Amino acid sequence: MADLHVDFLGKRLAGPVIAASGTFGFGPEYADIEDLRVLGGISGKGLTLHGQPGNEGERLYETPSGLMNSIGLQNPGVQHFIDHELPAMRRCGTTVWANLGGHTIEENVEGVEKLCAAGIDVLELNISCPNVKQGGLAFGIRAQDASEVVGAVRKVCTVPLVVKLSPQAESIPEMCKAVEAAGADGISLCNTFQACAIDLEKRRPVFNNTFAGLSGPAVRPIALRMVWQAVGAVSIPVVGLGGILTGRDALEFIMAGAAAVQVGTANFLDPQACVRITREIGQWMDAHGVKTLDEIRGCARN
Amino acid sequence: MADLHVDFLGKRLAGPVIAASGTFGFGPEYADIEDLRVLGGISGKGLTLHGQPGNEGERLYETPSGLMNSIGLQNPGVQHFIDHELPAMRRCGTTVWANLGGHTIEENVEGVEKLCAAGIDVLELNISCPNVKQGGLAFGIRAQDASEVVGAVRKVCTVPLVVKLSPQAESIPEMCKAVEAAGADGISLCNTFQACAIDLEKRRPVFNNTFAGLSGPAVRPIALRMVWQAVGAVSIPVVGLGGILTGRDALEFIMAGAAAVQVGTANFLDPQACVRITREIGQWMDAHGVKTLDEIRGCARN
Amino acid sequence: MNAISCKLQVLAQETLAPDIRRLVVQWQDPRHEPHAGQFYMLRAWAPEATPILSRPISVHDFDNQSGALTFLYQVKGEGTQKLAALQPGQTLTVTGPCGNGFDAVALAGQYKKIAVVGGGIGTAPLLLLCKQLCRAGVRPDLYVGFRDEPYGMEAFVPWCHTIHLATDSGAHGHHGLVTDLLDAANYDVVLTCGPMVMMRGVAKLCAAAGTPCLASLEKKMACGLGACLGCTCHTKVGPRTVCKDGPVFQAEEVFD
Amino acid sequence: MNAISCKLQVLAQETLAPDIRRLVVQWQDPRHEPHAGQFYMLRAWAPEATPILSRPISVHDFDNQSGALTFLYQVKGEGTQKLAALQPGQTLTVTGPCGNGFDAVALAGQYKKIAVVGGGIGTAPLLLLCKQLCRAGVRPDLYVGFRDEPYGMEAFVPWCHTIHLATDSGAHGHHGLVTDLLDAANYDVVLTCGPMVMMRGVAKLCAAAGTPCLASLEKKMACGLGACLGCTCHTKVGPRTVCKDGPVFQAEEVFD
Ligand SMILES: Cc1cc2nc3c(=O)[nH]c(=O)nc-3n(C[C@H](O)[C@H](O)[C@H](O)COP(=O)(O)OP(=O)(O)OC[C@H]3O[C@@H](n4cnc5c(N)ncnc54)[C@H](O)[C@@H]3O)c2cc1C
Ligand SMILES: Cc1cc2nc3c(=O)[nH]c(=O)nc-3n(C[C@H](O)[C@H](O)[C@H](O)COP(=O)(O)OP(=O)(O)OC[C@H]3O[C@@H](n4cnc5c(N)ncnc54)[C@H](O)[C@@H]3O)c2cc1C
Ligand SMILES: Cc1cc2nc3c(=O)[nH]c(=O)nc-3n(C[C@H](O)[C@H](O)[C@H](O)COP(=O)(O)O)c2cc1C
Ligand SMILES: Cc1cc2nc3c(=O)[nH]c(=O)nc-3n(C[C@H](O)[C@H](O)[C@H](O)COP(=O)(O)O)c2cc1C
Ligand code: FES
Ligand code: FES
Repeated sequence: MADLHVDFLGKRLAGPVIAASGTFGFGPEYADIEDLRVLGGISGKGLTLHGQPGNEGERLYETPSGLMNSIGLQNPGVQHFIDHELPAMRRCGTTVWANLGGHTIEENVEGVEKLCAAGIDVLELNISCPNVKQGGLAFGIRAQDASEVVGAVRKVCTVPLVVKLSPQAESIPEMCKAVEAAGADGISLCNTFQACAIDLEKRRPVFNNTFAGLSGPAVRPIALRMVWQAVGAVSIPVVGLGGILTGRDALEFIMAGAAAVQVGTANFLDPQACVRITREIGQWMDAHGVKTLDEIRGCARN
Repeated sequence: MADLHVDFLGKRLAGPVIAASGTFGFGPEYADIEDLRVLGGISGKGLTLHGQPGNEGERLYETPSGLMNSIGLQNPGVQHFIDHELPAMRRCGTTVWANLGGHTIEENVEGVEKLCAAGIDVLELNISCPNVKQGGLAFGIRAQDASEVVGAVRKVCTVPLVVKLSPQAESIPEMCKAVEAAGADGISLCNTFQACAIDLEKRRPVFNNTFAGLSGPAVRPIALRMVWQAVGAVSIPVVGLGGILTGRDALEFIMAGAAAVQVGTANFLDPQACVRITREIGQWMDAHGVKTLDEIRGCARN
Repeated sequence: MNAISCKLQVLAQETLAPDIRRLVVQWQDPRHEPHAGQFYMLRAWAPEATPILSRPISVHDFDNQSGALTFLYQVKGEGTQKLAALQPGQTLTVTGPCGNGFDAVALAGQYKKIAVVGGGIGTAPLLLLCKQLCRAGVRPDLYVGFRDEPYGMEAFVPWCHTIHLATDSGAHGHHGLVTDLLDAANYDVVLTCGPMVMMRGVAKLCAAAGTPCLASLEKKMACGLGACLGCTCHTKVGPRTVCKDGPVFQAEEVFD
Repeated sequence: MNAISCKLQVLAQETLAPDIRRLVVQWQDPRHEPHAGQFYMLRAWAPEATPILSRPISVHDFDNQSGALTFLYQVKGEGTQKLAALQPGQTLTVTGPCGNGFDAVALAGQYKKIAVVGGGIGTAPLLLLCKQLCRAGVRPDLYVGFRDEPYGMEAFVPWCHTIHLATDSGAHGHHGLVTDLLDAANYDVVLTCGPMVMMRGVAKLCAAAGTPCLASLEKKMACGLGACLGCTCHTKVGPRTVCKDGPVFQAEEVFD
């Protein structure tokens, strides 16, 4: 049987599949559905320092092989998470990734301090959030803006710091280099793709914010391209995600050089997706005589 | 019956649906399949000044609701087009859009001069092509590069100049403003999305160039977002495309403000797609008491 | 009582009205049995097939002796069309039981006079509700509204004290709204499921009469597990997931 | 002779071997009749359904009296699986006839001794070819190779002068390659369709013998009309579309 573990920034992940933020609650929701101990980790719902109620109006919309969402970062806030959700998340038997996205640098710094003090395994900094001081332009668009927030967070982050990139970044390679230089320990990408849908009968956008985030199999080939670019741009580990639904999909990301993968929308299509994908990766490896993921990681680049 | 015509840069288009470049040959290929006179135009296969044989290796690959292609701009060259393909294209009974993509500014300028002299209705400048002088970075990534090529072409272009944007542009709004300022009469977007696929058995990218272009329904929500942004950024007409397969899809683009739409990949899924989509738009308009496209163009923005 | 995900076999599928189907499947996990007002995410198609999301459908009936689990649903779009194509012996994937549902034992313990008010396909979750209330000692009064032709009513007869019917067309029962028939002051509690306008009307009557009211809501759902926050309802006590905190809410918390 | 796009009705579907089907549909347009070596883009699913591309399948047989159009195909992946699910009376969308095909009349006029060489499912386009050659006055010699069990051979008997069979397993006919059987010097022209390795072998024999050879190629296709340039073959005389300039090429132009 193939050895599926991943050594990731000093942690030993049981497998290469991590549940993606915003699609898996904080973990316990899936506890009776699949064995969470085979996962590489769970990235919890994106937090903001003070919590927020999320968006009004439509939040979900189906597109060809894709899903649009406009949750608006509904979350209970960092302190509530620490007090109420984190303990149960810890009991899931896998690494705890806290996903944080603040609207100012200060909020991010304060959130990271609290989370690190509370005890998490990995801090995943979501820089797709609008930066209120930059007129709402997300931190993740321009390398300079990302650099600033990552640099500030780095100073206070005592656990591995993974920066989650937006596909709307002006240039993926430059963004990757900037966050590496600013002190990121790893990169995950990508977040959802900014997209639009219009309700013909209402003659208005489906979502109150006009745009919403697209995820799912539809975006996979673009996400894989960005992961390929990221791996080529930096020497820190890259966690790949975007539309992964099968073990074969995940293997494409790993062969492109991803250290591990995350699975988001697929959890809705199949609530056992994370465990199934892990199993399918193992089956492919067994069938091809591949003993460890290190044997094939990045092999498509040669 | 709804009036489907579109007044576009001084031309009267019979309908809002234009066949997209690279998916419709030069038109005659579809002449026995559907009545081309109901189309708004045909954008021919992308030309380069001297022609080129295109890429080796895989050229097509299916993805969830999408198609990847790596044709590599195979084309017979501007002069061959003028001598051999243009006459038949003119006989299709719709407007002739020559799609040109050169590898240097000089090539683009020379191509445009020849095409305008030969007699075309619209020049669609494809700036997704790699600019050899910029180390292969496409003209369509940075606003400054696009500005230069559009400015140079503008001086010699005697027909309406539509600039076709790449979704890889660093910023769609800035790119739109730059090409408008440089003299574009209109904008079309978007071209294919840079994407990647890996062949697990070969442990190599499917395409020789590693990346290829993704099109089809999968990208539609992202393309619609970009069209929405473009319409908001400029006052010249915007032609929307990306994944349109039905009349309803096309109407979303028109309600977002597109002057007209193009249909590409859908021609492969249904060779009568252009005419069917035109008909479906008309049926929707009739069912909703909409008499002209002007009544609904951009209505979702209010 | 958490949700699980598994494949189930179809026992039967029946057409009750042109667009109404009754689907019976074989539930297999006695440790996770559904109760009234809960629902399942149904998927009769592969993970990679369309539609991308599974479809939430309420438990219409459940026989904990045989494990027969019944859904009553309206064929609307692609998802329910694919459900309607299921034949006995075929399998589908389900996730559930989801949501809080109605606690029939507690309700029957606390309230003696119970009205159950349904509209159209919103009657689907009410059969098991009436059954469980009846078994817990309170035979409820049922008020139901349909557009034109009622369906599925025979099944309610043994479990209800009275059945009051209204139709928009006047084809059967009262010609008008089901809310015309309900005097909320006669009841200790009102339990309702149906179109939002109807439930809003019921809530208003209950508020005026000071009668507690529980309403079962619907929202688009992705996970059904409280994990995606796609189905949030902004209630007076804060944002709540319809799939996990609901679908049953105090009417006063969700209606003005 | 250009391609058209239309819906056709299925007349029959038959299983010849575990993974081999014969599908008969009703062609309706006498102004666009197919000839040997041409193919159609088949789609037994909606434009928005998967797989995204239609599937190219050669004309196996065509009866211009009745319009019965026959395909012989191997079930490989999702596309051909969906074709295999077609039942008589159902419809599918086709685009065609596509490609240059073989000009049987010209060939029979120019050459007196013709060998037709096929391998596996590559025999599909050869039936109509043999028929049309025979009707044009030359009864060809047929050379066919299969892995193990041949299929569809009865239909060739009336139209061929001799039939030479080889199988990889030796279960039938010559134990070995079909190219072992062919002496290209005996023929004025060789026409071939099958796996690339086989056709390359045939081309080599023909080149050595100085015998002209035409080969029918396969490439992934999107449009089938010469419009997308997805199926380009880089021949010695420049890039050519397999779907429109081909699928039949002079072997010397495409093989080294
Ligand atoms: C908790 C819950 C319980 C339900 N129980 C039943 C039931 O017992 N019987 C029944 O007939 N219907 C029930 N519904 C509604 C049912 O889920 C929808 O009719 C169904 O999802 C429609 O899917 P479709 O693909 O056929 O239609 P489409 O209209 O194509 O669906 C498009 C999208 O809208 C969503 N959607 C459409 N209608 C509704 C709706 N009313 N509520 C939530 N999402 C919707 C779909 O899930 C999908 O995401 C319930 C809904 C919820 C939330
Ligand atoms: C001109 C032409 C004529 C053909 N005639 C026949 C025929 O008469 N009978 C028959 O059984 N097969 C024929 N083929 C091959 C047939 O098109 C493929 O077997 C079929 O497309 C496989 O589709 P799938 O979805 O079942 O398999 P998949 O393997 O899932 O297909 C994946 C992709 O590869 C393409 N593909 C797979 N195999 C081939 C192939 N051999 N050639 C071209 N593209 C391929 C598919 O079209 C699709 O784009 C022909 C191919 C061409 C180009
Ligand atoms: C409903 C939903 C909610 C999401 N919420 C978050 C979030 O809070 N923080 C975050 O970093 N990403 C969030 N994402 C993005 C996913 O984590 C993931 O990056 C994206 O969906 C692409 O992966 P996928 O195609 O596998 O879903 C969310 C995605 C979805 C679909
Ligand atoms: C096979 C193929 C070839 C293409 N060739 C060109 C081209 O030569 N020039 C160009 O500007 N766009 C080209 N495109 C892009 C299309 O014109 C269109 O911008 C893109 O496919 C998105 O639209 P769609 O989703 O409707 O196909 C090509 C697309 C495909 C699929
Ligand atoms: S549907 Fe995901 S939280 Fe309710
Ligand atoms: S398949 Fe499009 S040119 Fe051949």
